[in-house]
Amino acid sequence: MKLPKICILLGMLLLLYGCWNYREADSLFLVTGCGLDYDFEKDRYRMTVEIAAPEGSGKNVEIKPKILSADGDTVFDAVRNIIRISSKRLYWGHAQAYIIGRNLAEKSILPLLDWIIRDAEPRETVVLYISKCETAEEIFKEKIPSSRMLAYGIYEMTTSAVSVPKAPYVQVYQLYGMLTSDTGVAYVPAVDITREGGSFTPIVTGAALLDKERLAGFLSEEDTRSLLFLRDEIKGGILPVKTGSGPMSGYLSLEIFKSSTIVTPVFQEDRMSFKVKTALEVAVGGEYEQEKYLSADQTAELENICSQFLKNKLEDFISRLKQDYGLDAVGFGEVLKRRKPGLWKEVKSNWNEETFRDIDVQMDVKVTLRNTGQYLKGL
Amino acid sequence: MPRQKEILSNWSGISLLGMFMMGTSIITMAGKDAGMDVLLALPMAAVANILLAFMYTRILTLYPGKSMMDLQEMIFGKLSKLFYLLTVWIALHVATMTLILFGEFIQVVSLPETPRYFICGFIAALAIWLVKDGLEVMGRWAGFAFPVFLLIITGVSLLSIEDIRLDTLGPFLSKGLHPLLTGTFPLIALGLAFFTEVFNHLGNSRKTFRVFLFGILLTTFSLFFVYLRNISVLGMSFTQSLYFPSYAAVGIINIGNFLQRIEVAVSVNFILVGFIRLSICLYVASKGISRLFGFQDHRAITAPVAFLVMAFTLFAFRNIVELSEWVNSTYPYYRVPFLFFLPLVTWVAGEIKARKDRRKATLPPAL
Amino acid sequence: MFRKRKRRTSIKPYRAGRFAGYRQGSPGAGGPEAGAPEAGGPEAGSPETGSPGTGSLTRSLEDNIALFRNIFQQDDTLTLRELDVPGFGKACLVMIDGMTDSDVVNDNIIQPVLMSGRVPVREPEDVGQPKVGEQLKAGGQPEVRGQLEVGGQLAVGGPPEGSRLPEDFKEGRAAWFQKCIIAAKAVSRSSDVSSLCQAVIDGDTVWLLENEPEGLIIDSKGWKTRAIDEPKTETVVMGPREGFNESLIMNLTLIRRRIKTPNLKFEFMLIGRRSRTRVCICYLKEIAKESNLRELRNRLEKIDIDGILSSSYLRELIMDSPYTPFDLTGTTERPDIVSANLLEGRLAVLVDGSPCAMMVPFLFVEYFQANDDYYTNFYFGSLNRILRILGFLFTISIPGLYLSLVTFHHEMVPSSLLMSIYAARQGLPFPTVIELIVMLLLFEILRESGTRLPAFMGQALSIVGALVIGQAAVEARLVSAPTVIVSATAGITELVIPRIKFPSIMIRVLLLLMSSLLGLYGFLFGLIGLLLHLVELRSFGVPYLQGIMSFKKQDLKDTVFRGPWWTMRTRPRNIAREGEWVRQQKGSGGTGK
Amino acid sequence: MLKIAFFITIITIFVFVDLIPALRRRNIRYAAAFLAFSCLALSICILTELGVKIPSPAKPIKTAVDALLRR
Repeated sequence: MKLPKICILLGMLLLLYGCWNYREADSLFLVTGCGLDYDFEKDRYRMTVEIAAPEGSGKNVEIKPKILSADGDTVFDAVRNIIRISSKRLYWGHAQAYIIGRNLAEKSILPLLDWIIRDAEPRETVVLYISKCETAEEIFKEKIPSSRMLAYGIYEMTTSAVSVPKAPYVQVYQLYGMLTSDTGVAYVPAVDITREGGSFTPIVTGAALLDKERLAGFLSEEDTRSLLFLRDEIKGGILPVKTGSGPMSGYLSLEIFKSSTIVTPVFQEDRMSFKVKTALEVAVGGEYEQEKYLSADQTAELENICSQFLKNKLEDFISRLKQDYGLDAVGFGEVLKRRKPGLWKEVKSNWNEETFRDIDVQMDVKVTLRNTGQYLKGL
Repeated sequence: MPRQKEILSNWSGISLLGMFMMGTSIITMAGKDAGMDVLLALPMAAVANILLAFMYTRILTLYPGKSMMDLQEMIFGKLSKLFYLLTVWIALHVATMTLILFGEFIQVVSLPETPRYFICGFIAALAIWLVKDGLEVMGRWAGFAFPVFLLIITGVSLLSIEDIRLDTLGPFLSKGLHPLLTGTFPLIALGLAFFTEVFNHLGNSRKTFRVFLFGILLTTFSLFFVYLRNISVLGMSFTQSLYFPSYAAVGIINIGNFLQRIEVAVSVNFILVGFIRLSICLYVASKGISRLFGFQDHRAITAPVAFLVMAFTLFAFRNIVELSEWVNSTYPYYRVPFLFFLPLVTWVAGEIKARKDRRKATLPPAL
Repeated sequence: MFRKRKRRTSIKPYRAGRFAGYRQGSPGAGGPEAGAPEAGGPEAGSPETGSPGTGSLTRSLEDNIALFRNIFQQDDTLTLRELDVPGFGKACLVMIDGMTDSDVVNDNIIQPVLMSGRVPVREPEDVGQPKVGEQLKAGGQPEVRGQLEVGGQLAVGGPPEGSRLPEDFKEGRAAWFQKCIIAAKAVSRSSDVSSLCQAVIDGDTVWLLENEPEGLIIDSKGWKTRAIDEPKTETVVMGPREGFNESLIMNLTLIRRRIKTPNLKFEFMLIGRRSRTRVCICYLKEIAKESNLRELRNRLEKIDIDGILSSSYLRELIMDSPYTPFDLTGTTERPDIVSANLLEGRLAVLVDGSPCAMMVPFLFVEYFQANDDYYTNFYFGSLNRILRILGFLFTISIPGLYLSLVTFHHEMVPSSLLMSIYAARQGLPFPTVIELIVMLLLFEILRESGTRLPAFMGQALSIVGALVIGQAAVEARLVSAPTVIVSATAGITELVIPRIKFPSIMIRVLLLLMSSLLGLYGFLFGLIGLLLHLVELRSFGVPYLQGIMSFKKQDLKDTVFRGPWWTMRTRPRNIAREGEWVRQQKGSGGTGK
Repeated sequence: MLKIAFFITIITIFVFVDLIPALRRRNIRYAAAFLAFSCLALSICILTELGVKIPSPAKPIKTAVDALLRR
């Protein structure tokens, strides 16, 4: 009875040899990133993709970035229309950066987000950016001197933000989670172009704040850092602290080793407030006015100054968040929802518009100095 | 060709049970409609499963070595054919669902152009081979595959520790008890009823309940960790909006830019457990059909039954939308008469018959 | 069959002549075991058994000689040595040149026979006991000769009168020669022509006497055999260097020398209608499972084939699942491996003329065990075993995995790697799957030609192989470099376990084809099928995969890991007899444990 | 078309594995059951390929369950 069993396998293989999804790597173009815009005049989406295109022949094949763009009625249509230009199918599994132009983002980011999540090829771990330029196309269309993939460069700038917390690292699945939460506030990294020495380089800077699906505004790098502090997303990096006033005086850089932020709702006499407790463990990475902080007492004093500085920053950020945007980007609403689901149900309908603007936030920042680097005594 | 009685070892039994129960939940996260409460629903369902296992154990041990169908034949005589028919119906139905899910999963996730029947054909052929080899081989196969399966689950879950954010959990029971109940019900493994045709082959019938218990606990633990991982990694809303949350959750793993893109591990797991689920259904269906026609051996009928299942996959559900709606809202209730009331009736009748038999045995004959 | 077994108990010394006896018992002299099933016993005298002669000897020597000449027509190796024995008349020795030991024939047969007429009369009480042999052994012939010379009394006119040797002549003159004259260690009488012929073919000398209807079969087997040296295919770093050769008896000695217990049993059988090959089942009586032994005997007895030239013939004839590419019997050329297997309760089958012993039952895990594991440090042994397992997994899976990753699941390959594969594949004429199949095929051709090639041509082969396939093909952009790397890796890892070569080639190709259909899913289906096949296999009733993935601590000691000897207290499960699982009593050995 | 070919192939393979041995052993009832089921499967396949909408039992069951539970 074994021979027939072998026949089963062989017969099926030989008689029905069809490989529907068999695709050689060289029959595809790898997409490394894309930009999506909306042409309001033509009423069509405009997709710009960066692909890895081979150049040269024989043994000396080099992979170089190439920019293609096409229009389409929907995002997917635009994606497919590119094939007409590229002549090969695009492969999205390795795309890392998806950029939405500001014009489109002010209307909605959903067309792109929906396609990323729904289609099997783009991964859930990619990063969606919002361009500070009018269109995303501009970012790609700038001349790039190197053979590096622009989109990968942008993506790496974001992932390295762990040590330079100036832009958030928000992957698409996290973005989806934020957008579908009850508050519906989300933030994604923002891209801009810097002009340095005549060449244009894209740079990831700050964050874009989203209200539901629409762009609400851009946060500066400093505000982004505050936001990340409040959301407990800081994993390292440098915190410059200004300890004095005047030019060149008293900037002190602290290297962050550990940071944790806990938000708890507090109820006092019918008034809801939030207590934000941030604990920081830092080391002095570099200082200018050395003599000042070397004894044990002085260390404590330094800790106080730093705590106060950070506290001011954060409070300032929250108040601006409340007044300028009226968007709960910090996630107080989520905390309330987990702690007091009953109360949340009552307030959630106009949380961002009213309640959030009203709440008090008590900041409690504690900076602990771990060491002062290799230096015992300054110059 | 009469073969000697096949004997399942305890571990084989546990593996078969565990893999059958994980079957589709591992990939579709049955009960995810309950929201956060699904994490509470899992232990509740486990309690219900253990209660069910009591009943099934009792059916199996009333007359050791007799399966439920044997028992039905003893009790109901000719009428038992009706019982077989119902069992065959539900077994075919579950097999069809499993097979479709296989095809849909592979198609949606990675091979969009490959026709579904082609994928299904391969799996069905393997399942025919396995079922024809008999229960003992099936058990040994599961005994080998189950540790691999558990290893993958553990490994992958350990890898995603970095992405787990426990503070996203909660609130629990925010919408009252109703979601909890609707989440629990699909998780109750009424499919355990199929094992009344399998566990009569256990080497030691006194350990039947222990096998049930261990299998259920192992499954509940594994599922709990998988659910916990999915929810805390993806967030509840994203989890609920996906057909295959586990696949997405594992796709997010990225350790040092090196260990990433390993979601295929989930596919491997799903195919291993789904394969056993399909084989068990096929086994029960072909056994029932061979009993309906009065055949000695189910092996000769296995292949055509599998063809039938393959044919059903062509029209039973148009697409995964229909399938997932059916699986989530209709199937948990639809299966109750087949998988709960049928064994219940058999059990009660069997209990009565066993009492009678025992009395007969103790009474002096012909007084 | 039973006759052999019965005979075994009565004959003590083992050497080439140990078999001389069993053939000459006339057919049907079964004795008490006559009712036992005898499947085509070779000496049944049927025409196919290969013994052309039938019937019995006549009293006329001329006729008998003519008979032999007739049977061995056109066979010029047949040697007839006619003698004139003083006092007895004419006699004739029939033998085959090259099969007999000339020393034995000259010194132990011809000389005593020629002298027999002159032997001084002995006391009757000396007669009837095989003193001659012993005497010869102890003192050697010169003593006899000396005695004769000194005595000088030549007993001419040999026809023995009844008064001289009364006891022996009652049984006939042949018996007298058998018992008193011939100085060979096994001598028997027969009048059956077919058995006499067979004896001649086996290398014995047949002694015919004028006016005597019985011939003597005198054990004089002797031929050149290969020396005992280390098997070429199974070398060992540390450990015994002896290997089997083509002589069955020699091989049995090698085993006997390692296991010195009377419980070590050797059962002989004759298989092959024409080749009439001796086959020996060895086992340890107290450990081996009786049911396995019965099954093995049964299966061997059922074999009906005209020739057995190697133990591999038997292996295919007795496999549980004849179509599987996997070995269901173990095979080795090393006596130490056979002994170790016997001590685990396995049975070994040795075949005359083949240096390969066959062992049953054979488990899958034994592919990964090597005798070196046991002779070296157990950490090292375990490491090597894991390497072998990895080698097997790599060799079956690498081409399939590579194919499915680069043609179906691009998302799983790291971006940078995909880019380089992408660059390497630009402008190549053939699809990856064809490239892989061709490259794997080329590797197998290189390997196969390397095995059969004389050593001095090997270099040319490797240079051509390495240059043409490795470099030129890539540079000419016929195949991509990654494909060459992948197929070479698969080929090299295949050689980690030479024995599992064929199954791994087959599985690899199947997995490759499956992968080209459905990508990783096809690959996985292939693996599921492979596991299914392995699970359904049994070797003598023992599940083939037993011992792998077991959770019992004791089972793991000698599977994936080679545990230290003091931990291996039990034999592998299901192989030895029930209740005979304990290898070491608790607490014995393992100082410090 | 490929679908039907695929079905026929698989069925043919098992004809060799199951049906012919059954016939050889004069197990007419096995053979009949085999043929009946295979033909049923094949005809379903052909019907769907021809575009005939075979009513799925899932739909009426779904409406029935919905009616029972969510009146």
